[in-house]
Amino acid sequence: MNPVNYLYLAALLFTIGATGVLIRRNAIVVFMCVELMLNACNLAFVAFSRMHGNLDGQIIAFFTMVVAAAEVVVGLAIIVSLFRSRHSASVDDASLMKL
Amino acid sequence: MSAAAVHSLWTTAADPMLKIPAPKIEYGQLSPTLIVIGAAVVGVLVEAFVPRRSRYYVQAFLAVVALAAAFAAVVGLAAGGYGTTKAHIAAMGAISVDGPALFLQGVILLTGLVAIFTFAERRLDPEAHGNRVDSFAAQAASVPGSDSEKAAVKAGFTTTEVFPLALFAIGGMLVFPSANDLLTLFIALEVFSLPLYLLCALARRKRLMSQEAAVKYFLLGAFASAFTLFGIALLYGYAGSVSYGKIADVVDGSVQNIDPALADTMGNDALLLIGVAMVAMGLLFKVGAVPFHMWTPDVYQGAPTPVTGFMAAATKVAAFGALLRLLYVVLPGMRWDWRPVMWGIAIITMLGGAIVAITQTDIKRLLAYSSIAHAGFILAGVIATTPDGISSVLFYLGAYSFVTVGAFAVVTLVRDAGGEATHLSKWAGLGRRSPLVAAVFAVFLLAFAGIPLTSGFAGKFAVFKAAAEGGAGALVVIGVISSAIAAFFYIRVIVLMFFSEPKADGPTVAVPSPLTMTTIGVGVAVTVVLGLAPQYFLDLANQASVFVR
Amino acid sequence: MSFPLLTATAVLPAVGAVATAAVPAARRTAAKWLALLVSLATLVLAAVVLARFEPGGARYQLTESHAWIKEFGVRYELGVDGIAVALIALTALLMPFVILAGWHDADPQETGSSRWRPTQGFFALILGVEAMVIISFEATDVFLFYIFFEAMLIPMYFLIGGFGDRAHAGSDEHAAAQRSYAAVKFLLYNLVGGLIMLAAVIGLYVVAGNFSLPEIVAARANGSLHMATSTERWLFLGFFFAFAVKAPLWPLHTWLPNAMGEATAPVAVLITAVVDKVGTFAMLRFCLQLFPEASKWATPVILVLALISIVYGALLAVGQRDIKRLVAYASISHFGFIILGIFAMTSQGQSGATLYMVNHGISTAALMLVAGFLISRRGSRLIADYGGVQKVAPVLAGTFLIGGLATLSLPGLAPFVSEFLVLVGTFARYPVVGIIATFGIVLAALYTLVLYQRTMTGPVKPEVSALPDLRVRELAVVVPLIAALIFLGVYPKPVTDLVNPAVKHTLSDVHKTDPKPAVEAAK
Amino acid sequence: MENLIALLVAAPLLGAAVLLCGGRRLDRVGHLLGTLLAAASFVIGVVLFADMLGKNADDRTFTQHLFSWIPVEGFQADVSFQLDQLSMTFVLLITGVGSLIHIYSIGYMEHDERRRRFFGYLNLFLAAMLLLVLADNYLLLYVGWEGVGLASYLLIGFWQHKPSAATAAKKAFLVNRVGDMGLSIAVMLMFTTFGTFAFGPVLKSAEEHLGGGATLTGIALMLLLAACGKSAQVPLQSWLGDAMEGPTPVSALIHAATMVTAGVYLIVRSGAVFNASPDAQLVVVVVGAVTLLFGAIVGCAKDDIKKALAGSTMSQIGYMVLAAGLGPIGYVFAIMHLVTHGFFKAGLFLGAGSVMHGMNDEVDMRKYGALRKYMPVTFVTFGLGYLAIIGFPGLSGFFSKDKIIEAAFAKGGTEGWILGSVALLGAAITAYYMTRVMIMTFFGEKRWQPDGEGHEPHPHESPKSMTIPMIVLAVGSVFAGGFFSIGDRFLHWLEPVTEHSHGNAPISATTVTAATMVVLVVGAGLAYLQYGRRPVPVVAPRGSLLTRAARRDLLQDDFNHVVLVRGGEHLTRSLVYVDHTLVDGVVNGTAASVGGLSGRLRKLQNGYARSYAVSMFGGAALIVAATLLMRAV
Repeated sequence: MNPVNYLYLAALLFTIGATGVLIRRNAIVVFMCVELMLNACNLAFVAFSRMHGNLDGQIIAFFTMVVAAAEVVVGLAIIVSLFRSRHSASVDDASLMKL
Repeated sequence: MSAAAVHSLWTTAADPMLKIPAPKIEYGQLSPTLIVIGAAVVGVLVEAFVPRRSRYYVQAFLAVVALAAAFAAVVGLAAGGYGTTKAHIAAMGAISVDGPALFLQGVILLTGLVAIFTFAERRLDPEAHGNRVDSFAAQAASVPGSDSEKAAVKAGFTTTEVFPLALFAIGGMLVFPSANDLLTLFIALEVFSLPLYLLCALARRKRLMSQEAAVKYFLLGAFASAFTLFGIALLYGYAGSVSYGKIADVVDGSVQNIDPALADTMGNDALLLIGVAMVAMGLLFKVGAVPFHMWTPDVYQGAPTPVTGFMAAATKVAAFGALLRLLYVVLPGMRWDWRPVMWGIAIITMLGGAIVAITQTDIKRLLAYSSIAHAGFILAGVIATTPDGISSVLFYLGAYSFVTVGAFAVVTLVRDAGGEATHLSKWAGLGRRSPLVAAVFAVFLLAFAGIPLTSGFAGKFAVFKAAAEGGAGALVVIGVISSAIAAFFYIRVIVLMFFSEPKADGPTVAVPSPLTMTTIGVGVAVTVVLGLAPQYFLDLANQASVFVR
Repeated sequence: MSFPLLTATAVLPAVGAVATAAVPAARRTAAKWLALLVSLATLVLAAVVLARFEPGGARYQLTESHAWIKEFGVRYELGVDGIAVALIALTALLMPFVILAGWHDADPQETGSSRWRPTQGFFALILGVEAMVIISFEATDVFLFYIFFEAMLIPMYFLIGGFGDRAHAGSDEHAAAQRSYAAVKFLLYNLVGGLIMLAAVIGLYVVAGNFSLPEIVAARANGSLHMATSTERWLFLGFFFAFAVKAPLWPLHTWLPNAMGEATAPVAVLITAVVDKVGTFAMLRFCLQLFPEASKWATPVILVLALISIVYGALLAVGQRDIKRLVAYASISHFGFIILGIFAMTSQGQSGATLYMVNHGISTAALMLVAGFLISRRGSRLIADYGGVQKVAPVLAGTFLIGGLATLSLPGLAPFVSEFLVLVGTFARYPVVGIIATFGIVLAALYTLVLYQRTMTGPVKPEVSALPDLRVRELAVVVPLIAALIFLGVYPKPVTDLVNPAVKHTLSDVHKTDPKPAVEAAK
Repeated sequence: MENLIALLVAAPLLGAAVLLCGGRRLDRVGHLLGTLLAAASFVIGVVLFADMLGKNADDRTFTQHLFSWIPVEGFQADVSFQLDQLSMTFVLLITGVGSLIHIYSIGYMEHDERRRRFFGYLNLFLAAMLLLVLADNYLLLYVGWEGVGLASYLLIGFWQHKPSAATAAKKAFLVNRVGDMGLSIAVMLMFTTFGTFAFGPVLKSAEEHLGGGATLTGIALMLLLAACGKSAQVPLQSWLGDAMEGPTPVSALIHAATMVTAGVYLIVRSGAVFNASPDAQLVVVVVGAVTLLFGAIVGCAKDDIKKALAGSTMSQIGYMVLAAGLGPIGYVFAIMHLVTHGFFKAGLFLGAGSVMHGMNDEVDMRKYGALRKYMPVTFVTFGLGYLAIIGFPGLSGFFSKDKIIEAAFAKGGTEGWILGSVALLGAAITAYYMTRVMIMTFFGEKRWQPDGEGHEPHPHESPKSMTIPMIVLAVGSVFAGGFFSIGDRFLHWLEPVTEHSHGNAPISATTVTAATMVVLVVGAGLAYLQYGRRPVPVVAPRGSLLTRAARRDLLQDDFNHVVLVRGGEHLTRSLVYVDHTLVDGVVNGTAASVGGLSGRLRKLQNGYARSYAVSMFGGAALIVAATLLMRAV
């Protein structure tokens, strides 16, 4: 099967993730959507790697996973602390600062 | 793609030892980064093993020493000619050691150093239970106003983790502008972003706002970096490599692709254009260019002021460094594609920042918008696509970062019962109450406004001149118009400080320790010196204005 | 190399400013005396410049040149021609009187308000302005000029906003609001002008590659530097706009009345008599020399604007109810004359314009300072609040009248010479314009005499019945100025001799020659 | 000898400087010093005169070059003097009458605490007036021209506490400024035409008709405008009446004898220019004729003795201008009438002043009457002046005015007839209003009553210091005319400067004289019938329309008020509004709109992270699209 289709899939996933970021209120979900976008990138990398016949893409995928993990650590820390002090994980509630 | 090719792929994968050569790392040339990262790691260990009482001192000392040493290393490298003649690409093509890299690393390190001083400042807030406190939460994990927090305060906890975090961030920033392939770029981006997200959340006062800032920064930052990453993926798909050099070759068309099987990806301009746009977006997000700027005011306002200062100065430097390298090393071949886009962004950034700033009522938000406007000015220099453009941007970044750190340091001084009094109305009559501080802040504001005899003017002149020479005359005109608009709100603050009556319940100006004094002093000194005799630094920027490729 | 006289002339007041600012708060009087001495010393240096300058000699004399910012092709280049010397002399001459007149303007206890107005700052700022003005008269490097042309806004801004006129109709709050409005208006107006000029300055660099006025002029003359017509026009407009704001030329004038109204009289003098002259001076030195063709191209429009300024300013002066605003509008009218003279492009016009700058400086100083003394006595700026003053304070009234007569350029007083030269110079090339401008002298008489009649004559108002006459300090301010007015009115030759060669140069730059008389007069 | 010329000016100038800067310590001697210096100037004048008489007619022109005043390229203005017969005549008149009036003022201003200043101003006036007549170029003349204007301003407004005085002074200066505009434009025209404005070359060129008729006409008309301003000729006459607010000696010296005649001097001095432009000359005679009647009519209606005299002054100067407009036929007579008028009109004013002095400064003639018993000297001198002005045979006025009327006829053609008859009519009216003044003041019943505070004026003769000058002037007004005319002394004296030509009179001189006599008798008779035969009502009767108009200066002031003053006020007010709302409004408006825009853009920053993400996403889409687009196009 033509690996280009994987690219289309990646793009689709990326778009879904982005849309999720835009429409979901819960910080956790939003964050998960970001993760989805990162994974879409991974898919793209791997697909390209396959097409180009070199390993860079696959290596980058590993890096991305690590980065994603790190982001989870930091992100969850922040979101949780926010949740604990506000008893809500809605990103819309967090709008003290505006204008 | 033929089965044989696939097979060959597998076999290569199966027999790595022959193919993958042992990487050769020029530790000497990477020493600045290594020192800082190393110190950061040590800092983590300090957190683990050194008793709480003495951590602050150890951490602060460690950070200062590390940054100083790293700066010394940068100077050493520059003196060793790595900025000019011996400039080359180190670490297997991951990191480039050249003029712009060293210059920006130097700026970042110095800015970081003076910023660290403000991190370490603990004379501004009144002592809590006999413990000197800094601007960071006693215990970030405890809920604001909760008993655990009170207990933490009583116990005199302090979040000394800020030092290693800052060091990590600086480490990432050092790599960011010198990254020579997209992967390193991305990693560096994350390495300096993540600690910043955390630092934003650590304010001692107004913790809700601080956390909110962190969340916003984090989510939007992650969102942006996802775009960047996808852009990288596309570029990789376009060029078959993430190394700047290789991509550039493909862009220039100097490599004809061999394998017709790859025709639909390799050298596919759609991939290139979309990828570039997305990567650029990630960087523009970091520099706070319209329309990717909206995080800036909220985060600047919510974050602890020392962090804001650090972020506003260092992040911009690093991000613009990376942007320059991307546009000048990777994409000179397609500047006719990106220049118009950058034009548009520069224009809306200059105007947008300046105009919205007019109606701001919070000094930190005001400075945030001013930083957006300045991003626009710098972009004008970036667009020049001439050596002068590079040097002018470098100079501007150097000048701007010190003014910024200094300005935010002054903001930390003006306090009332609720901590820093950042609402502009509180600043009324400050000049009457404490002339010196007001005068210093006025100097910074005038520098922001680009009044002659300040570094701001020299920088602005440099970038506008470069832009004009680069054929962007219209951009210069819009630039001067928006700096006229910008002048208005800087002046407004000065009017407020000097010409309006002090409020009865006005804020007091805390007397800082030598640490903050140094920060402010350095800021003023650099502002004035670069205003009166910029020649030396311009030369420096000039020599440093050649990218290695 | 010889002693850097020009630098010294500019640096001395700068140093003086720093020193004055450094005087401890308690020693207020010491600061005043220090400032006064510094200004006098500067006057001496200016006199030396005047003496060392040979009118017949090279175009730019006492030149100094050092590398400054290679990167921008900027050099620290100083040099003076006759025009610059005259204006430097004017500046240095006026300063001691400004300081003397403002002796008490910044005394906290005498202002009776808790306002933050340290005397030290006031006089330091005045000296700072003097330094910047002088150096911008001296600079022959466009960039150097621009730097100080812009930078001088800041001290002026603080002088206007920080030390307002105490005689104010409204409450303290209202006064403060008015004052900062005036200050901000002043700053923004001039800043916008300056920034637009910055664009032009950059453009000039892109075209010419350096900033040295003599070099660029020479290069343009020998054709080695070509400027496209459109480019030249744009650059000219950029420069001219800034200068027109500073001058100020209608319709860019509205900042002046606010600024002069709200500032204390000495500061108002500083604005109109000294700082604004930089604008007209720069038109003469930079606009005409750098962009001769564009200047000629723009002349018709500029002449019309100048005419409007003359008539409009005069008419508005008639309509004012506030003494200082009246003087401000009168100044607008006078600046119209100056600009008219400059762009008439005749030697009479331009010599007249230069002379006009000097004379207007002195006459406005005389009128404005006396008005300031009057206002400080009665505590009101409104004309309607006065009447019959000459009965109680004849000397004050007399000096005020002389100042007024100078303003309406009565023959025998200095302004007449310059005004007539401007008129003749204009008439020689543009008769109609000249005739219309002549109406200005009637209007000038109108607003001056109306002002005098309403304030000084008629029955004595009870509020003014106790006004003391001029004190010694005030006489020391006014008398020399009046003496200067009379001397320059009777014997302006020294100044004209100083100026004429420079004007010749300028005219040759724009390739213009005086129109010849229609016929050879019979002997 | 020449070098004395500067002293003529210097002496009174010194006086002015000393008296005005001297301060109170000079109060006691100030008036004496001032008089002394005026007299000194007169003496110098006499010495120069004697010296001049010693020379033969052609080299009677003295010049003195002091220094170069305004040298700018082609524009060379010098401070240098020229004293020829014409200037000499004026010098003697100015200094002579001037000194007398100084003396008179010693007495008149005795009780004024600002007498020192008064004398300072008088000296200033003398200096300026002498500068005016001695200058050898038009620009320097201009200095004197405005100088006398200033002096007149200061002196009219001398009693500044009186708003009327202050207003009158301002009015005088402003109206004069309009004239000065003409003079300065004339100078500019000369400069651009001839490259110079010195009398010598300009007049020479005019004689040779260089520069083109149109230009010369232009110059001439501009000079005429100046003359109208200074000499209160229609249409710029309105200030003279109000100028009577000044102390009477001032009215006598400045607004009767000397300054107001400067216009005539200017025209005669520039004779060559006018000769070269008949059109301009026509305008001049018209102005003269009109003013002649205008002033006379106004003079008939005024009850204020000074205003009546002012009207007469206006009309007499009308005669002079008329004469001057006739060209070479008239120049000499214009000047001659100017001199004689200087004597008798000054005398009349001093007389009026003396009357007022005796009547508590009452000026309304209807409150006078029968004063001849109380102040005989004044009566006699005033009477002689009266006879002189109406042109009683043998007295000054008779000769000078008669000559003008002749000259008017001699203009020839219809013009000649019209002008001549106008001049005659003027003579008749002159006789009428002067007789009226005479009768109302000195004859009939005493009509003065106690004033408000109830003290009745006690008319008395004035002190010697006042009467002596009056006597001297009376002598002058009796004999001057005869002295000048016997053997055409004055004609020959002035001819070298102004040249002279006898026109072709359609009617013989004797006829003219006879006609003059007739109209004189008629005019005086009418006045006698109206005022001598029946008592004069203390309150002025309503009078005919013309009378009422004449009382209001023939409504010319009302016209000015409505058109110029009101209009001007409206204009300025609306301009102030425009400046504030429009010019300034644009600026503030721009600022405001930027602010408003800022306020609106600010709303975008709504604090919701998701909307920020939207803008980022949109931005990303935008730049992607843009980049692709860039490649597409």
